[in-house]
Amino acid sequence: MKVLVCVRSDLPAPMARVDNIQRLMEEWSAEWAGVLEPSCRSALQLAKDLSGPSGGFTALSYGRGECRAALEVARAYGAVDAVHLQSAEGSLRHDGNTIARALAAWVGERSFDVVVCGNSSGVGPVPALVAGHLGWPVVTRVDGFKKFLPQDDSFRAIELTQRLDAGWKRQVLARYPVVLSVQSGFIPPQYVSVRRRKEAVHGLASNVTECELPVWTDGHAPAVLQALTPPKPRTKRTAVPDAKSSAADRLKSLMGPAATKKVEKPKEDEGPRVVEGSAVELAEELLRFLRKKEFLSNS
Amino acid sequence: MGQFDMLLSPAKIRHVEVKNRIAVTAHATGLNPNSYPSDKFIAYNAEKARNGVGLLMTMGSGSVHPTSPNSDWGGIHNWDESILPYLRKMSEAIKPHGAILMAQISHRGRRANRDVTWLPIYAPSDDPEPLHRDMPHEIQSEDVDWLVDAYVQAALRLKRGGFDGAEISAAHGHLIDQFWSPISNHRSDAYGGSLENRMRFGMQVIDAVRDAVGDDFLVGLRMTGDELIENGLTVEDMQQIALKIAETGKIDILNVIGSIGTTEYHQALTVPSMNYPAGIFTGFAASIRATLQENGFDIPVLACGKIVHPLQAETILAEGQADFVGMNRAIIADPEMPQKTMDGRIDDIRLCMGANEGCIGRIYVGKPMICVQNPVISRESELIPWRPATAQKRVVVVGGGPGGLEAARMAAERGHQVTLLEKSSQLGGQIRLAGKAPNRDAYTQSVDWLEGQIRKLGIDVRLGVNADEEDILALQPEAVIIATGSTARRLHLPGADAPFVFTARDVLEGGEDIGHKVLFIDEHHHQEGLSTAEYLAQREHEVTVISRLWIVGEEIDGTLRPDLYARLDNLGVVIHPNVLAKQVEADGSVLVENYHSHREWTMGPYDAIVVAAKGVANDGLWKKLKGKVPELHLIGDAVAPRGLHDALLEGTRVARVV
Amino acid sequence: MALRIVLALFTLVLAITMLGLLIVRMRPILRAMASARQVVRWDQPLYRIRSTAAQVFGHKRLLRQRLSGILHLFIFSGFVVLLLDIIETIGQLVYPEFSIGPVLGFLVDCFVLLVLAGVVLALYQRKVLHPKRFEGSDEKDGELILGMITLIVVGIAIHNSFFRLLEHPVFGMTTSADGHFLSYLLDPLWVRLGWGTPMAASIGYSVGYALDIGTILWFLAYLPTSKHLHVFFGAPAVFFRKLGTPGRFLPTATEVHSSGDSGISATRDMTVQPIQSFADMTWRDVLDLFTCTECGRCQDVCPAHQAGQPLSPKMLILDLRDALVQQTRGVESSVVRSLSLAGDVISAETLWSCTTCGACQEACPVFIEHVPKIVGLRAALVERGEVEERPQEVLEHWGEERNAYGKMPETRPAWRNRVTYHFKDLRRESAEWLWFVGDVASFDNDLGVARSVDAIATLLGGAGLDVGLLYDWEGSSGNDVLRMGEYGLFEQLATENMRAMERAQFERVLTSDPHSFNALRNDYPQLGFKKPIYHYSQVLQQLMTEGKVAPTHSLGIRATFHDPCYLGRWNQVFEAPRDILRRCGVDIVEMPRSFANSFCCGAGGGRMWMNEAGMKERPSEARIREALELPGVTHFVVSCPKDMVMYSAAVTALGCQDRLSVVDVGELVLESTGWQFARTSAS
Amino acid sequence: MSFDGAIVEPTVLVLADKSAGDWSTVTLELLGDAELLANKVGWTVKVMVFAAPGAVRDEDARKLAAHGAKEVHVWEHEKFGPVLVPAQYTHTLRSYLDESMPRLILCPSTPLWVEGVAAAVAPYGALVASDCVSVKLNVRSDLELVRNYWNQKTHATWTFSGQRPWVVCLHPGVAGVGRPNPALSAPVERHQAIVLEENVETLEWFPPHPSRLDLVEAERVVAGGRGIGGPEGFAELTQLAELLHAAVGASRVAVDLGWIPYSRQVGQTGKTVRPRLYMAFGISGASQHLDGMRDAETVVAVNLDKEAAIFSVAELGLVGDARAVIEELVRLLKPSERAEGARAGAAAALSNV
Repeated sequence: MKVLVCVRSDLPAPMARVDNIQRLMEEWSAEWAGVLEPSCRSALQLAKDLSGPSGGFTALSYGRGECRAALEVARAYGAVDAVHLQSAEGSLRHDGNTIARALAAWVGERSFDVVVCGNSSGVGPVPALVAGHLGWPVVTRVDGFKKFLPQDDSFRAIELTQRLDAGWKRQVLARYPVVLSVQSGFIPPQYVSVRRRKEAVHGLASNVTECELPVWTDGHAPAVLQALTPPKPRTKRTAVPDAKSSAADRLKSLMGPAATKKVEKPKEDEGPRVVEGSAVELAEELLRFLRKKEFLSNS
Repeated sequence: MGQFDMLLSPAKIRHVEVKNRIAVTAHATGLNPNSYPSDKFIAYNAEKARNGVGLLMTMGSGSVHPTSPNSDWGGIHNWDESILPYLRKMSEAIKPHGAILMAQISHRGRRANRDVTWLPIYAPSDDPEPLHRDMPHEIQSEDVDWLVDAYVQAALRLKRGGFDGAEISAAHGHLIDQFWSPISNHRSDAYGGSLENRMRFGMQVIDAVRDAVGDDFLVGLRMTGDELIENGLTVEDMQQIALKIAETGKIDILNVIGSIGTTEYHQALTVPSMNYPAGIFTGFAASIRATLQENGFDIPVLACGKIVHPLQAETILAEGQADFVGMNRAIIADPEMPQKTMDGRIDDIRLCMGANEGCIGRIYVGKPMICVQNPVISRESELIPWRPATAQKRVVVVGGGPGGLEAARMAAERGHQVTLLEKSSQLGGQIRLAGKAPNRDAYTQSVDWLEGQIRKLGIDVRLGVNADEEDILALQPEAVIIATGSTARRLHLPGADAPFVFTARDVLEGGEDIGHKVLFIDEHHHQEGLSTAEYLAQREHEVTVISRLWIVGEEIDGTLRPDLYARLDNLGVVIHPNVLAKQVEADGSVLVENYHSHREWTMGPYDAIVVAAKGVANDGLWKKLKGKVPELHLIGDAVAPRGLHDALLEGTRVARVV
Repeated sequence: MALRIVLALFTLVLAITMLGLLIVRMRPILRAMASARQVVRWDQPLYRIRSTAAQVFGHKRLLRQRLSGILHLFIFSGFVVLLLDIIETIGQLVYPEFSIGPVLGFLVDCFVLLVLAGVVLALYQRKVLHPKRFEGSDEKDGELILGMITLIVVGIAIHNSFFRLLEHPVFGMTTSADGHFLSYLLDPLWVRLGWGTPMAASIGYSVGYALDIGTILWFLAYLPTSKHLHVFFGAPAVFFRKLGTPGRFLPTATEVHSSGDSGISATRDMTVQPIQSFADMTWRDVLDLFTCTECGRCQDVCPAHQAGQPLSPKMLILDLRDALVQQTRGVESSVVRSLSLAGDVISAETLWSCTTCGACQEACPVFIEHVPKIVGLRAALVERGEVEERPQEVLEHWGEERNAYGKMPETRPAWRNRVTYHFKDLRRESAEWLWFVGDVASFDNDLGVARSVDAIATLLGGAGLDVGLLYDWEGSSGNDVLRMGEYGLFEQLATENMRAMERAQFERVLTSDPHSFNALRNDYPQLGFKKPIYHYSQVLQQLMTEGKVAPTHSLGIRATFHDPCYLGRWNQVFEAPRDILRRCGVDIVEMPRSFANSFCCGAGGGRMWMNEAGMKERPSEARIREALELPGVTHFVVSCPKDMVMYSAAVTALGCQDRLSVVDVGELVLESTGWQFARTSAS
Repeated sequence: MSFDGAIVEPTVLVLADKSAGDWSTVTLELLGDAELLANKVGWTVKVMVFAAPGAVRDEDARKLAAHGAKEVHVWEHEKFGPVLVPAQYTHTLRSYLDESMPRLILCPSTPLWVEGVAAAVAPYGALVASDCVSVKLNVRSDLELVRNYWNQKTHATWTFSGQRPWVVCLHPGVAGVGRPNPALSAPVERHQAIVLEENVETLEWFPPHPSRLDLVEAERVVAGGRGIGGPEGFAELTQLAELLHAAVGASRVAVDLGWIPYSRQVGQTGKTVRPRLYMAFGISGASQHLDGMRDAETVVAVNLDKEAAIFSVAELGLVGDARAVIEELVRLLKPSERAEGARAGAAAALSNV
């Protein structure tokens, strides 16, 4: 089985602040090596497991210089080939479509059986877009693989477990060629020691293949990154009193039910609250709270 | 730290970066007797900046013109050049602490009080302000220029004084709001009628101020989110107004509050007390922010109105209801709140309970502000420089009410070895009882905080100890602080010893079988009176209140009284002012008289008579201990039955000298 | 004559066989040592000789456990006597008139009795007392040896007594006074029994002779497969032990000198090697395996073992020894070959249980070095990538953010905001002292840690010490990293710290964390770092001596002091913290386990960041219980931020906050000076 | 308008999510945004639903209409069980796009939709943006999106222009649900979906179980400590977790006592979680535990000790016996027998697939 794993670089988690990212885009993108994006570590582990003790796999990255760290780790995990799709700009400036198209174009010219991609939060579109461009099926959120089936030419497939919504899982039989995506932590990765990293670096200099990232020129305007800003939460459509009702009613709705009720009610407003009572009362209080916070439906 | 990621993150207003989202909005303080920023006022603001407030707005209703004087409530006059040295002094004292400093500029229009400068007051139309009823002069089109110029000059003075920005007030029924609002604008010229016309004056002010101050100075606008008054502006109107203002590109931050200061009720509502839900107005800020964002405007919005807890503030920010949170009263109650939030010491924060009787309530009646639960506020020079004790003493505090708790806390902070004796099974004294009255539960936060601090300090607290002279001497104290509080006072009326006559404290303590039909004699005039009446009414009693005063519950804070009246009315409570009880008859009827004419008549009969009156000092123990211990102090109600603030103040004062 | 010839022949044949066997059995062991990595331990030869003498003849460490020390001394002394006896016995075989003289003869018999007494005591200990430390030891081996010793000394008594009966009739000698007083007691017995005839005495003599010399020879051949190899290896093990501060992990220049390379950095990689196979061990490590006496003292003091974790230092050594023996015996089945030392022979759980506290090494009478082996084996796991999820995350944080907590490096000095004293910025200014704060003190949100850092800062500030910080230039010292076996990462961290310290201008280093103290003091110098390093307790002691920190009132409390492993045992700093406590008027009550025998809190060697599932009792809680036993002690004094974290948690877990408070030395000093934190306001 | 020959319809297609009985909050949030955009430029809001036959009733569709849907298309197939799989709807979506290409597709930014929709739209060269916070049309009628980057620590503004179809995946919970207008209605069309499983074939289904749910990614965690009294307490806690669709976590003490495996430990020496809801039962809140969960959005704690540190981070603190409260909760939340039967039936149906 020929396995390709797509890796990319990232900022160390505590550094992921907007000022660092902006600096990264403007100042360091050529030299900055980055660290391996965590889900790619799981992807590498899966690629390693899939290709078995004897077989090697290929690691592919894209962008400017920032993927050096990712390729180093890939080598330390046992990637025999390290390929880097070079682009004039850092990978941050590309949208998922451009990247997916470029990866698919590169993969399409070669004969891989399995392409493994990391997908940090499970909502990155790139792995699925790559599959879509290649016309391959995609198995997302893989969290383990069971066994190889006899690899005769007529039936080439692997058994995988896939995570679904709401805690469901399924086991699937996936035929090659196929794109797999993993989230970080789904496949527990091995530790790569500094020494192993360093040895991989020695090997890397001579082993990385640089390719030009194909630019998507089909006459359509691309997606453009306009700005990176600190988070500015969007305003929720909060329920404010209906402007059409009378002032007294508007006020009443602001006051909540407590204003008109005769019996005293514990206040439910000021931050943390500690309540005492019997187990039944507490349980009911808790359910009320969960409903208020929309963790439970009101039925 | 992740808990307050948004609250503590920096944000930009125009060209200026603010270090966090904690804001203090401009508010009155009553601290400026000459209407120039006093040293006390500057220190008060600097303390906020030092404790980490990011955006500090000051000078509530800072007046731009002599036709809108402020000295009746200790406000600032930004009328002429004479204020400049004070402004510079202020910015020099505050800005080094890293806060962004803005000040409010406003003309109060018909809300102004003529009897300071004895100039006529001005308004869009000749309707008087319902609150004080002074007749205004209708603004003529030729008046607009000098009015606008007053705003401009005031803003320029701020700029020259080293401030980062000015906030134009268009809230609280001030002049710009008066033009906007159909309740005060009945004009038919270019300044009345359509929304565009009604907005014209405000737009002229905004344009002129921005043109004058240039691009490197912040200009904010304070506005209501809904006037919440019949025929007034609604949130939909305000969304439109906000959009039109945003389109000018001249305003850098919108500060959204609710209500309008036009009636007693609405004036109270602008500073929502413990009677209102926390964050009552943030929905308005959110609606306006959403409208702005949907239309592509990126102006930061500040929400305010009973934002008391950092977690509450964080939620408001995280849900995108606002970009900044105004936490005035929260920071009055605990100036260190921002710093404690940064340090993650949330349970050390003294939470504002919305009592209002120290801050805004006193300002409305022309007195300088204090904080009912934090005795340090506005006594910074007296109480902040405290010293550790030179010699550790064995201090015994008798009484676990607020005064005793504060005395014990402070004495222990200073290094004394403190023993606190409390008769009942819990700490907090009468405040716990007061908290049982409807809508008064927040009042107990004051003693909750003290109790928490006392536990952290590891003070030896002994509950259920009804200490007598021997008990105390057995502890070999070097100092004794008596904080034994007060007992309920029974009225000296003929027949008042009948079994159906109760005190308000009897009612709140519960356990008494009180009849259905109740005559409530309010001789307390503070919350213990009417709140106990409400307590009874909530429990289906038929309640009639008599008071010899013509403002029933006169000592209740002006910002808590209107909605208390409203609730009592909803509960069917009948209130008779000017009525004095003379004699209780055996059948439950009461002989009363008109307090002014002395005309007598009989009310009732009633099933029960409840009397609320000031307490009786409980100082027996103090008298017994006199001369028997090296140091003996008497504080709080045991000196003379008063209130929470007096007890705390005396407690902290005495603990600083033992 | 015939008797002597028969016995001589017997001796000769037996000697050749047994010595042959000895050589055959010893060779693989020696070969294993020869093929192991070299480390040179010839420095300070005179001191080595002196201390070896003290340990071997003085039983310095052995006597820490009274009973077994004494019985061993009895038996051991018998071995010395054995030499005299062999000389005499063999001498008499050649020339019957030979004698060691009456004085020595008297001695021999005295020692025969002593040895017998020792054997009796040993049996009493093994059979009656049966201490837990023997669990897992080869008890049969021990008993067999005791039997052999008994045979030998009994043999001595027998042949000596029969020799006297043979002197005149068989050897034709005049009876001499040889000092063997036991013979005077036994001879009448033999005569009474009718064994006084020359024939019977010859038989008796032969039996005694065979018991003595025969057992000795048998013993020799038996030794290489027994724990009693320490008879040979014990003294060399003591002699070739690591000298200098015990806490040093990296080899010194002299230790690696002869490996042929010139520069240290070039050879360091070779000398600190993950132990993947026995070839990766040093010869000293191999020696240790065969020196182990299975006494179990290490197991007795091991915090991991007491906590119910799978580690026993004794079993670790024995399991390694057995694996090595299997390999040397040529059991070269592919199964044995494919077993990895770390993982198969010694399980990963066992290896990760170690807190690297060093109590085992401290207890070991033959100076076995357990910790380097455990760390070397951990390193093998690390290189293979077999690290548990949680520590893996922490290692990655160390690699990326240079702290265990995964916080932004810039936030390292954030604790500083709590104190008013201004520390110089060594990135720009120079100062006399560098305060190397360490990870835990900088980042942990434990309230006690914050309190203690504040106290130290206030004291340093108040004393007017010229102190600077490295701010974000500081990274984890790597002490735990090195001991988790991630050598490459340690090197990376140490190099970066040293580069920062080279760029900064300061005279000496002050550390508040014994772990950083250890790394900077002992391991960094091997990489070329030269500045003097102090623990803050030493600095406070000095400041108090100079009167710059002056207690104004006596605290008058009873407290116990916990020696941190990396301050006490590994660096021999015991007195400074105690001295300053006494100066503050603290009445120190020592716990039963104190000074070098201190008991680890359980956080060292990276344990702080590992899974604690399955622990019967956390070491920290056991320690707190120990302190609770002390009458009237109200304070548990620590001098290490990790201790603060662990013991605060333990006190909470045991619910004894009101009886015992965990405080830092610095806090108490501060309290006694009456200096206050600059509190900002009263509200 | 046309795109590479295909006709681009002036519509916004909203992919509706109906996994847990009712429309998910994000579906209604999407409709709010769709309506806002559509009103601006005169597009039609169409809703597409994938569901098992009969799972979407007409009154369900009415609710969508009340939030702004103009047409509701329900694609049904027996293989759409209680949980939808991305690959199952890809073909249907692709064949729908072949016929009618909307200008904009809006879907929830969850793995279910992002990966399935991306695979379907890739051949059309669509511009795809996931993890979006807001979406609006700017003055040039280009699409302006704000996206979450790095765990919501950064926002990025992107613009989409040109003729290619646009796909925007909206982060759940940021927009909020607007006020419904019950007067509105929309026609419902039902279609037969196409499910192809030739390349990826399901062998076995595993229903959710609290002890298998990944703690780190769980939206809700119920955790137990010493206060729940033993392994039996954890059995009950697991039951509660099942009812609340939460993962089970534990404090270090509980793990040390062997009541639950280490993999469930939350804290400095365990896992660091950041769920939307964290419920701590009988956990006192040692700092080492708080370290692992202080980033949870909403914390609820039940503990006997009023002074427990956990209450300092809890939005709601309940002082009482954790075990008893758990029992009560399980009793109150347990669905009636009938609902239980339906649930079992659904599971059985799935295992037959």
